[in-house]
Amino acid sequence: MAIDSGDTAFILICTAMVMLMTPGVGLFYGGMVRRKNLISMIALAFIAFAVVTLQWVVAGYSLAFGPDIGGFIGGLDYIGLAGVGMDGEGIPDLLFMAFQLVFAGLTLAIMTSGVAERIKLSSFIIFGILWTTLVYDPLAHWAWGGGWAASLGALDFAGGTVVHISSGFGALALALVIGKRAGFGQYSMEPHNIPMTLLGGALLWFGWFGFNAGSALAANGLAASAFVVTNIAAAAGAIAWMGASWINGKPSSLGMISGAIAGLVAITPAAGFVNPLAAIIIGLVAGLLCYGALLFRVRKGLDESLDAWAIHGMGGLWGALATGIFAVAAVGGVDGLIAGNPGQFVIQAIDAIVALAYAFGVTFVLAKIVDALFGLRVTEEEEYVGLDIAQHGESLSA
Amino acid sequence: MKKVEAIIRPEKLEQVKKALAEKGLFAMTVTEVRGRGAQKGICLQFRGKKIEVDLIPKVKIEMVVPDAAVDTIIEIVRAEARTGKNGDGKIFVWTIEMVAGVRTDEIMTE
Amino acid sequence: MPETELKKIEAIIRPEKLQQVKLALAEADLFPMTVTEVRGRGAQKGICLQYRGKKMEVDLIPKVKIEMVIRNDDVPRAIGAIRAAARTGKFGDGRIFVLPVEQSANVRIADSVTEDG
Amino acid sequence: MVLDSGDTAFILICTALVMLMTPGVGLFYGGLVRRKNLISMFALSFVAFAVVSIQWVLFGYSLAFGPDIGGVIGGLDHAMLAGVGFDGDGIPDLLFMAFQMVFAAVTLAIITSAVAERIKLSSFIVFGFLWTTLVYDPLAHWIWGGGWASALGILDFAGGIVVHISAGWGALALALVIGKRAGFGQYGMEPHNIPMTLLGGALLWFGWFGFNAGSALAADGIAANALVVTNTAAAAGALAWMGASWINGKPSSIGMISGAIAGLGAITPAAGFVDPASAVIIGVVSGLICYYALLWRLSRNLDESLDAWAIHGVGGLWGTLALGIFAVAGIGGVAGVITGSPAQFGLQLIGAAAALGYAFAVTWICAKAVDLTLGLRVSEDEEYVGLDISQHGESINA
Repeated sequence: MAIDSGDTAFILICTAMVMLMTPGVGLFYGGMVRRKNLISMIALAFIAFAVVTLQWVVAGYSLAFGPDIGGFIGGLDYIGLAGVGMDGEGIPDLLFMAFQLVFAGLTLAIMTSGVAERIKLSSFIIFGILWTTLVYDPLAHWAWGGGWAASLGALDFAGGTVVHISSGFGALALALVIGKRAGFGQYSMEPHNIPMTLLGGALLWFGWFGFNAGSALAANGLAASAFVVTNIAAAAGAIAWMGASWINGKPSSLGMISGAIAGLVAITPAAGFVNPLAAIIIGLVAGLLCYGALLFRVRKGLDESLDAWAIHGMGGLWGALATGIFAVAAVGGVDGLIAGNPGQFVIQAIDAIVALAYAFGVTFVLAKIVDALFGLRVTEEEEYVGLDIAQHGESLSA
Repeated sequence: MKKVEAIIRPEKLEQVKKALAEKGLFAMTVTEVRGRGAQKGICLQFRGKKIEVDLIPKVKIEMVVPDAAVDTIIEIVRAEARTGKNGDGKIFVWTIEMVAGVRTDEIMTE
Repeated sequence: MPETELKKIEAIIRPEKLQQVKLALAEADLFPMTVTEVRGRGAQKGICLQYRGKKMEVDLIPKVKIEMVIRNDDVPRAIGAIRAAARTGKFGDGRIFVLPVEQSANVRIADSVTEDG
Repeated sequence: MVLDSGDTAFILICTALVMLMTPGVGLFYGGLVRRKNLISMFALSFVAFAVVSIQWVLFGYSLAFGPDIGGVIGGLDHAMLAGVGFDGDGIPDLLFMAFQMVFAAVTLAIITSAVAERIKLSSFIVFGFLWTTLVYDPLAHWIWGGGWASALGILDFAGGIVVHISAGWGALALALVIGKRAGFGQYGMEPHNIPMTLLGGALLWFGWFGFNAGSALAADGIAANALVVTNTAAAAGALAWMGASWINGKPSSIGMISGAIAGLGAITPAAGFVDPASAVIIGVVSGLICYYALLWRLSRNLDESLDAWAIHGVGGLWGTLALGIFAVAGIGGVAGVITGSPAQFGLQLIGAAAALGYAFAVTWICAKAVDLTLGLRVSEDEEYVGLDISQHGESINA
């Protein structure tokens, strides 16, 4: 169980890169809201990261990665990081813990899409602690901590189920509970700073290499393969969404970067199991599917405001299934549907559907509870003047 | 000629523009401004402390039109931009003595 | 009309012409001004782009508004300078409005109210 | 032929760093154009990255690094990444492929300088695909893929010829074909967002460590030397350009960051062959000649709008020659003029001249071909309202 300096160097940097994704989400979302809520949107990402950091070292890591209890949750053996030390298998246990921490932090940041421009900050902090404890930690345990999904053989390389299905469908439930923004559907709420969204997208694309390649937990051929398919799926998703939006009008840059994120999401569970050509297909389908999901959401008048559901939820769902379709044993040791193993596809479908239902259901209940006790939403007047002033007492160039 | 200056809620701009265009009132200049009205901004309660938010983002529409069109503009802006709450805005009317084109040498005076 | 009567000039021009207009006005000894970035559309209804058979109208095109308060007898000079510097001959060159000013007070200097009767 | 986890870790991260340079170019250029074209400028970099990502895995990598055909181009043996696997010499072959891919992508992004504020997006995609195939891939093959230039002994550590001469002189040819921006020379087109350009410059400087040090393809002493000379040349270039612009007026921050990029461009080919003292000279000279190249361009009324030619083209040319002057055998195994080996200088001159001529001519032909068939340029009205609205249907603060 020696520490490998190369692997350790790699995962240390990957952890930092994934950390950068959280402010990346803040910038990505911040550019898409109205000017009066920009600071709030970026701040929410930081707050999510800070809250989860503490939750994770106190109890979260143990719930997710502690000794298995009934396939559902981890025990409290590692509470307060007890027994998580400088030794480990290839990389220090502490580093593994930190690498998992930045995933959990990012996941909560993605959820802020569902409550953009109307969440009460204090309620968000409470909701965030509850959500990470009762939704993220169990899901991480199922897939990666030795829970039932892992025993079943469900594959999730870097978090298609744990991160993206959970945050995407969670955001949908949250949006249903908190309700639409005032004026939604009556007048347009145009993104006010697209370059900022593009910058956030750049940081996400960059950090995603740490997210997916780092999930190999070693600097080896598998990491290189994950890196390559990640980039390919992002590029394919960007081109697909841009092309689809081109047919309906202009090839928007927002569509292009959204497509890249959709491709990145979809390749996440599959990154350690598929080859580059499958990544092109996964990315193209993700770009088109998520674009369709977004149009569906808008048509239904659902105010899941910044499309975590359409992009992360649906992209993650597609990626989980695609892993079952395109996996080849030569890459990750498991064959999928095309390579003659339809059983894997069925396992992926079961895992994805259970995770989806659990995330949606529990998020809905948690949001209802917080809403009943504290109120999730700011007052009408606070919403009108914007959360920057109402929640933070700050504003841009005031 | 008169200049009509309307300060309205930013989110009402598209509606107002559209309604004005339907009456053939097309030419306008739009500026993003911040302002406060007689009701002294919006007062938020924040843990017992009061925060007063004045200088709220607004949009200013300026249109120079023949005197006869002023009433129509006021009517349309009121119909489209009104929510009934404080902060719907104000409309001012100015006298314009002369209009000069830049592209052409046209000059219009009273 | 007294020669000292004050007028406000409001000129809406193309943003890229601002530099030249500023220079031309300075050469005409008309220096003080306030400049605002605005968006506007004129009577010719914006610019219509053809896009794959679909039409897309771009109205509210970025413009610059120059405001200056000057003496009545300077008005023709100001209009002349702005026109000479800002004209391209194409739609969208802008417009100049002249408004009466009832009173003008210097913020720095007390008792400097100019009022005309 | 075993993998080294330290080397693999290092190159994985370097690949991600170089990826970040592409949006870095987008920010750098985006701040230099007028407000109405900012989104377009930023989006073009992403589009370049996505297009090249797909081109590279389909056949670009094979054209550049496949088995040599007549010293000119690689064969199609590695098309669709056939035979590019988890194994490799020190690092996985897949990783080497990915590292080369991000170089190809940033090169196309640099070229967008020439067509800023007037390119038709669809034509740029077609042009980019052609250019990478017909200009970048052959040049990469000549120098790095076992082509005639490497057989002669022409050296290019990290892409002074392949990336910077090709992008810079290609941009000049492209600018001549597409023509000036409407109003160029008649009124000022001031950069509208200098902090954005500085942020882009920061990402470039940061990413360049991956670019140059990573080109050692191992985490070793050469990588450390490359990192040190890279930083030294950037600093020297920044100070030199700033000083030169100080003499003519104010020391502009754009001049400072442009000088840094000029120094970085010039040290790129030489980073594995020269010592830090030479890097100071290379950087200072680069800052000065690129500055004067820019002034010359303006005096000739050439609208190579954002100075890829002056900075990358001229800086890369100087760096390629400087390698022949300052190379020290103790570092990269090759001596230059100063250490008594003038022959290397002659070789560098041949390499630079051939690449320059090829890149300029073939770019010109590609551009003409696209212009005659599809039209490179947007209509006059589209240019006037700006590419953000006319090409993407988006605008800032709408």
